[in-house]
Amino acid sequence: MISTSRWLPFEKPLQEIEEQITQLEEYTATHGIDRSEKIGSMRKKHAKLCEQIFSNLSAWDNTLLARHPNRPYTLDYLEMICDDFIELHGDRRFGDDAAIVAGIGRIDGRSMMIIGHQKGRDVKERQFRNFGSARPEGYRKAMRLMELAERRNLPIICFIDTPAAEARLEAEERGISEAIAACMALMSRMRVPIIVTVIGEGGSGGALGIAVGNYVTMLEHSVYSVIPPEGCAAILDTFGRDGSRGSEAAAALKITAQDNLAMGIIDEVIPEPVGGAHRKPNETAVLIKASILRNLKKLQKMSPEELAEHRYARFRRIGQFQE
Amino acid sequence: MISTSRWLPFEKPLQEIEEQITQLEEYTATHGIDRSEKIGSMRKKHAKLCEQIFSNLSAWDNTLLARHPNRPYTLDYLEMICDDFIELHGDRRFGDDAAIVAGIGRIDGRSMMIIGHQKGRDVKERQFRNFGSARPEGYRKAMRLMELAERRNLPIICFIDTPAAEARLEAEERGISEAIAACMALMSRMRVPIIVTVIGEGGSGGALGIAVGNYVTMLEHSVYSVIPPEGCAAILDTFGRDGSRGSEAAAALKITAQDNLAMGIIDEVIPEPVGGAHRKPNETAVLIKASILRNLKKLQKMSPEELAEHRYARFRRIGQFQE
Amino acid sequence: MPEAINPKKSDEANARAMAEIPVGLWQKCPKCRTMLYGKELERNLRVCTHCQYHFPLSSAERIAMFADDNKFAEIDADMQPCNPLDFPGYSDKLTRGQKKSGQNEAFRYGDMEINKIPSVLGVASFAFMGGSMGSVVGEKVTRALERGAELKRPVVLVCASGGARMHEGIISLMQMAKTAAACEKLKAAGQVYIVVLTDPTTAGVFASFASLGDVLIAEPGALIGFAGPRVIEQNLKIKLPPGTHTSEFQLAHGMIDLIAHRRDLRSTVAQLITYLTDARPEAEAVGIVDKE
Amino acid sequence: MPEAINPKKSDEANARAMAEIPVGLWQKCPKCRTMLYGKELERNLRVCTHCQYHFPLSSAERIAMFADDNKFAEIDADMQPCNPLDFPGYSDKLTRGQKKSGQNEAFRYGDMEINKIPSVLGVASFAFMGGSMGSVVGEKVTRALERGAELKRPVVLVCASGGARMHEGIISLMQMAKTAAACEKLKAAGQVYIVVLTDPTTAGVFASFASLGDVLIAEPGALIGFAGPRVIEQNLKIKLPPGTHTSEFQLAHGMIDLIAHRRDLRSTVAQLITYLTDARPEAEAVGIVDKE
Ligand SMILES: [Zn+2]
Ligand SMILES: [Zn+2]
Repeated sequence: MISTSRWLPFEKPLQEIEEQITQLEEYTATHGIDRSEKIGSMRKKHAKLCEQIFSNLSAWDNTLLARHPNRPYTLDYLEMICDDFIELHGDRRFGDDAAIVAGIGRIDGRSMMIIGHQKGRDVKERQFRNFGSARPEGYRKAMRLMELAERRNLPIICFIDTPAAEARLEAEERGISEAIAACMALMSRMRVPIIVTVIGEGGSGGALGIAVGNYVTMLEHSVYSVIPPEGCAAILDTFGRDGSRGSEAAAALKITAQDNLAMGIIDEVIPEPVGGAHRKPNETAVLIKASILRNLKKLQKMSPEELAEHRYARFRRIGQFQE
Repeated sequence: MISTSRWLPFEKPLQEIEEQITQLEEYTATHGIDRSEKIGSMRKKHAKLCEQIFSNLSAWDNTLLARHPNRPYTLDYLEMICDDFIELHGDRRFGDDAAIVAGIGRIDGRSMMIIGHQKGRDVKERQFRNFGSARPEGYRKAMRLMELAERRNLPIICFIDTPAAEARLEAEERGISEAIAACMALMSRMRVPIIVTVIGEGGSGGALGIAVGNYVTMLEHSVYSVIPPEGCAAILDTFGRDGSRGSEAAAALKITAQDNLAMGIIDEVIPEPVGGAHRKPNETAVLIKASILRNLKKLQKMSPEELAEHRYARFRRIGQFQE
Repeated sequence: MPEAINPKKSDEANARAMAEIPVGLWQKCPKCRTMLYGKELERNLRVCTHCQYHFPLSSAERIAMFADDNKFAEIDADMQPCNPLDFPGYSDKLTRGQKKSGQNEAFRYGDMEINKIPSVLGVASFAFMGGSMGSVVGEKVTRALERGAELKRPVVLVCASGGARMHEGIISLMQMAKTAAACEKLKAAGQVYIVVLTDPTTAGVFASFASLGDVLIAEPGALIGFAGPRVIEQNLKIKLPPGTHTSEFQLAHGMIDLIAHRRDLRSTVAQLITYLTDARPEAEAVGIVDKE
Repeated sequence: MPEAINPKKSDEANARAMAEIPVGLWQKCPKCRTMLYGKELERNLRVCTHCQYHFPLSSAERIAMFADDNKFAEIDADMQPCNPLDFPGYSDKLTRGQKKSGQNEAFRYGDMEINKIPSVLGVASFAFMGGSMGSVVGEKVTRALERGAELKRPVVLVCASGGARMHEGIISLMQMAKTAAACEKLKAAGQVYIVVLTDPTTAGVFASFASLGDVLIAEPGALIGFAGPRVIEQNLKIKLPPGTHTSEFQLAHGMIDLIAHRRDLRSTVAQLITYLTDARPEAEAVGIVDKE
């Protein structure tokens, strides 16, 4: 039975049915009168409705899903995907950014350098993870470990899940712009396979900073955008400079996995179980792992030079104009 | 006429004669009686004495000379050696360390990457230059510009003049150890010529951090030591753990240019004008420039690979043990 | 200084070139509010004679500033933006931007000689939609950098931008990775890349190609940063100390190499390029390329 | 976790090896002052059972900790220090250090297998003149790293040192550059370099080869830093906050990768080496060397 503590607006109909089912079950239990037939039919109804709702989600619905507090985060997936994971810390310059986790993981008995944004579950961890907003140290830690990965010929696997890079003054003082730019530049010339998966929020430069891969994939309900829809709505006349019109901006910005696939920004959409990744984390992890291994297999046919050229060409192509 | 505001202990005899000469000159001026003959002979005497004193300086005397407040600093020499110098700033990570200056200089019509410690003259500048004690940012700025130099095939010229690297907590927090280590490691594999000149204090790791050259030279009265003599005296029983016995430690540590040459630590001693560099900065600068160009000529015969191998081998040799 | 370099000459060249651009008789300095006489302002390279505020320059003025004798062979001038997302209102914005700036887009690039050294010059126009980077800007910046790599020439990019152009959505974001990769290609070719940061350079542009120069030079008092201070104050409901996100702030924090007054800008760039190119027989470049 | 890795086994191996080393019946923990029974302390890998203070280990104990079945082929064991500066009192100090430690110098290195992977292991002995780096330590560290580069093997260096050995003056300082260069050589050969920082690792050692590992692992509560806190407080006449210059402090400031309790140290190093070596056909290493 699907269950989740927090309901999103578009899940309202599901919520009602689930509550009714619960009532019927309690009734059965307390009065000993069998309503299992009714329950069974309602379950079918629920499944059908769920199917319908999640196959017709708007860009905004997906934005909310991508930010769902129960959605699995990088470390949740590593737990399910990796045989083992040794987290490594520090940029050797200033600090260790908990908003980006990195280390050597074993997937399918093979070593990989794994790097991903990390959000927090409870209030305390959210603070500690800076809500998944990476600071310069995070990108510099990533760069240090990517260079180790290249030297040891380890594939680099990145998980993207951030609202945006940290923009506070401390981040500015330590060069958040330089850190993002340098990390993208480094990734562009890496001589090992790089596979990127957007698992939640693909938030502008903060996401792209560790997302320059040979293959970039997105989970079905994740989003990838140049700016948060609310932010876009708040500054454009088109949306009356009204931050509450984020849903319109979300549609206009074309931020869903399908949109990104259609525009050739990503190479693959990884389907999520009906109801979203947070309802069936394990199933989702299995699909992510399969996608990574499948794409890795393709990339392993390439030489180090070909890998770098392939990645460069992949991003070089992007852009629409008339000559 | 030699003149300097500050007198070192061993200069006492010179001071007396100079004062006498001044008196005689005033006497001549005021009473109109010609004492020029006497003055002339005293000048000869002065010159002779100066010759004697400065050809028999102790390690401690040289330490004091190397720290002499009037001794020319890196920027003073650049002023005299370079046709032009464009200082570049910043480590692109955290800050710009004024204790290490770096930039592109033109020497003899040729471009070079010049990097050196910088001390301050007056109280305010001393503070600003952190007394020549470099922080992590200084070494990281140096590394950034060395990599540019390598890409553009510019020789790297380093001037060493520091009591020691900064050890305060802020420096520790930002990895002063890593910065020094990484800079030495980088220099060891540079594919361009690197020429190092110790112009004043060669203070332990803070000095060596930018002193890994194909050729290392020292000004006649500069010093190069693993630890400040006073510090050594203060912690060793040999000197009664008495910091005031620095002169004995200085002798024991063999820190003079001649000592370092004898031990094969440096390749050349650049003579200073009688009385020390601070008495004739221009003459000293001419000699430094000549030395740099002479050594550069030798290195230019080598290929990039040979340059790296030559530098590696140079430091690889150093060490005495029995097998 | 080698005699080839002559800042005076360059400034005259600038002045000449700028004299050709008509301006109002009087202009008020937005910083110190002084009324400035147009011609005098031109003579002073559009820098306020009282408070040294650097007025924005047109791409033509920037080109005149750097290119020897204002000789500039523009490339891809006809490249036109489109509306890939069919984003509401974008097409009109583009038309207005083109009218306002007299350019097809917010960035121009081409070949020049500076101090007689063949180089690639790219200049942004803040006047065109805040110099924001969409497909055209990203493509042109990338081509400028790739041209430098192919022809083994230095590249000078003069930046002025509010960041990525959100009307092209994710496509504009991707221009950050595309241009950053091109910077790496130029480096791999052993070439020199000089960035000139002008008011303002922020967000997606500062966080990509504008931060990756071998030498970063800023005009005084320019707004430079990831998120502008106003954005931060609004989003975080905090008050920032004065002077953050400026050229001076970035210099103090080690992010840029120099601040150059507009009067010295050309000579500084010319010297850097001269000094960084003379030493190196281009045969060597190959060696470096293999190395990367 | 691949079955080859078995921390339990390794710990037994350690315990076995350590049991062979005779110690006093009772020892007092310098940190929490608890009296600890010798055998129990041994079984706990010489970690205080009350406050987790990590007692210093001998080089033999360190070797037993990392080398499979305590098999270690030491190299250059006979290398002897001399007194190049004829430094007063140094020769006697050396003799005493050799008596006290039963070793010729403060560093030992040789071949081992860890988790069946042929590797180079080097261990410092703080017992010998505070593990300070003179010619012999510098030479052995360099040879250990060069051996890894030549034979294409991972290198594990266990550090414990007060820094450069001032009795060898400038010669000891130069060992910093020599060892740092050797680290670069190992990297250029594409090999893995793991550093284990133990109490204390400071000054000239932390500022050279000890900071240049691909992975830096520290034992808990170790003193790690450039200048020790006492030195700073004396020289600058200031009071430092508690907890600076420790493993935990360095981790918080991004300078080290991990802190591993002694019980997990071997398995952590073994896993890292296994994971970092399996992926890579050594043919590839050549490719990387050319690249450097
Ligand atoms: Zn004004
Ligand atoms: Zn205890």
